[in-house]
Amino acid sequence: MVEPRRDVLKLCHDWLSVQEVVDAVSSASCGATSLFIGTTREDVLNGRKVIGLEYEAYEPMAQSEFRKLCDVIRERWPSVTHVCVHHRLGWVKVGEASVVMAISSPHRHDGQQAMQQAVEQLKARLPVWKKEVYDSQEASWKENAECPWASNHKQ
Amino acid sequence: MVEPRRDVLKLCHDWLSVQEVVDAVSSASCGATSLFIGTTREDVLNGRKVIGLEYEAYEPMAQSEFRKLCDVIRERWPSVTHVCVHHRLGWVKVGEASVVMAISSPHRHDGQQAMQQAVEQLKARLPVWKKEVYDSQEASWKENAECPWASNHKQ
Amino acid sequence: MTAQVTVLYFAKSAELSGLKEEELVAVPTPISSQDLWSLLLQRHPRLCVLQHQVVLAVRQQYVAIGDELVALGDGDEVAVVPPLSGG
Amino acid sequence: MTAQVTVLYFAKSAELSGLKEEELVAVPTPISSQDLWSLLLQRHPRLCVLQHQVVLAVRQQYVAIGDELVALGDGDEVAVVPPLSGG
Repeated sequence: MVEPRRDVLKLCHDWLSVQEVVDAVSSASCGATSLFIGTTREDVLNGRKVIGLEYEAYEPMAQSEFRKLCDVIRERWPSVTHVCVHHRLGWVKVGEASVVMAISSPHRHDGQQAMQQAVEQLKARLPVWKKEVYDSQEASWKENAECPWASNHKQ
Repeated sequence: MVEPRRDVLKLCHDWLSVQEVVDAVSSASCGATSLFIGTTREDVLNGRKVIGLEYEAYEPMAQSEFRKLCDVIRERWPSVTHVCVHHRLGWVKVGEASVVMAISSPHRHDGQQAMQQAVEQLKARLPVWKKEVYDSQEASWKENAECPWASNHKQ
Repeated sequence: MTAQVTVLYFAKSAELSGLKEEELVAVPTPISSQDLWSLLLQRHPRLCVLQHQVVLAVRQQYVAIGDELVALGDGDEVAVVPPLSGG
Repeated sequence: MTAQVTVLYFAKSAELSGLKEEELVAVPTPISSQDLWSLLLQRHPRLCVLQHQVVLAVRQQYVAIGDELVALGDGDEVAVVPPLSGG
């Protein structure tokens, strides 16, 4: 009997619980859970200190792009069991997690490889944007190098 | 200023807290945290159901092998910031995590690659053993394919 | 043929246009994505700073700006999509 | 020369020997790891099921069973290390 697969993207304004994301992918048939947590680093740019990030998303399209992303991942790693991403929206203070992703799989190699690809694809395709906000009140929109139409795009 | 590196191995008899392991590697300079959670799967072997695992360790040597492992990881991925592993000892029920590992790094690629290598090395070198216990009261010692002197060793 | 569509502006494009969303009542269809982008540029000239670093999404599907023809229907959603920065 | 060492048995080797730990009072030194293993096999013949799937640890360093000479000192710890299964 094949367990039904769960693909969950939650866009939320609150603090992210790692345990909640882990629980969302747990499965009796899975020996391995791979996780990735992305956090805003403390950073100083031209003498301005980053104090936080302001996120926004095209929410319904984020959901449909996430489903496509999961389809691509499962095609390449069919053993991937569940995928869960919790992504912050709105204001995120420096030091807080912006994204927590988890993938469960019966064995670890598939899950770990799938995770690397999933993070890559999420940054390349999910319609989500962040603005870095500085202590000088200034702000600037960031661009993921993974996004094909970003000026700093790396192949 | 380079932040002092933390390498922590905790061998413990209690339920593992993922959040605790995440907190142990958190760093203001790290944008990425990679995690791996290993869990006993539900499994049936020759009609016997696995109900749990019994772990033991050569504790002081596990600590010294862990330090060597971290040295090897840091040599290859110098940007790895903190490494933390919590590993269960004693009785672990099916479905509970046996090991939680986290690695923080400024950028995700180094951390993800280092994590794959760290799990591999941990299974190959850490003097820890588990016995699978079945509902028939029987038990059998497991062997990691990563361990060079295991009968099922894979290069 | 023309269509009435909703245009959504995100991130920097919302700042540049000063809008999150607007209705366009008579957009020609079919239309190349390049012409659709030019039409938005005419309305909001400041969007030109995004030139070459932007794509559109039509009915929630990415469309690169170029010769590709897009068929629009009444009520369709068109989004201006600056470089992504999720994660 | 001889040395008094503590031998630790783990996992399957502890079940086979029936011991977690024992003191050996007069182990010749230097000694090859093969001869050290043979000496343990003489004391606990059931350990032979581990043959070719075991290593030793001397002062917490892995030593493959073979011709390598090991120098032992009084109080040294020698461990019998069946295939690992941590994680």
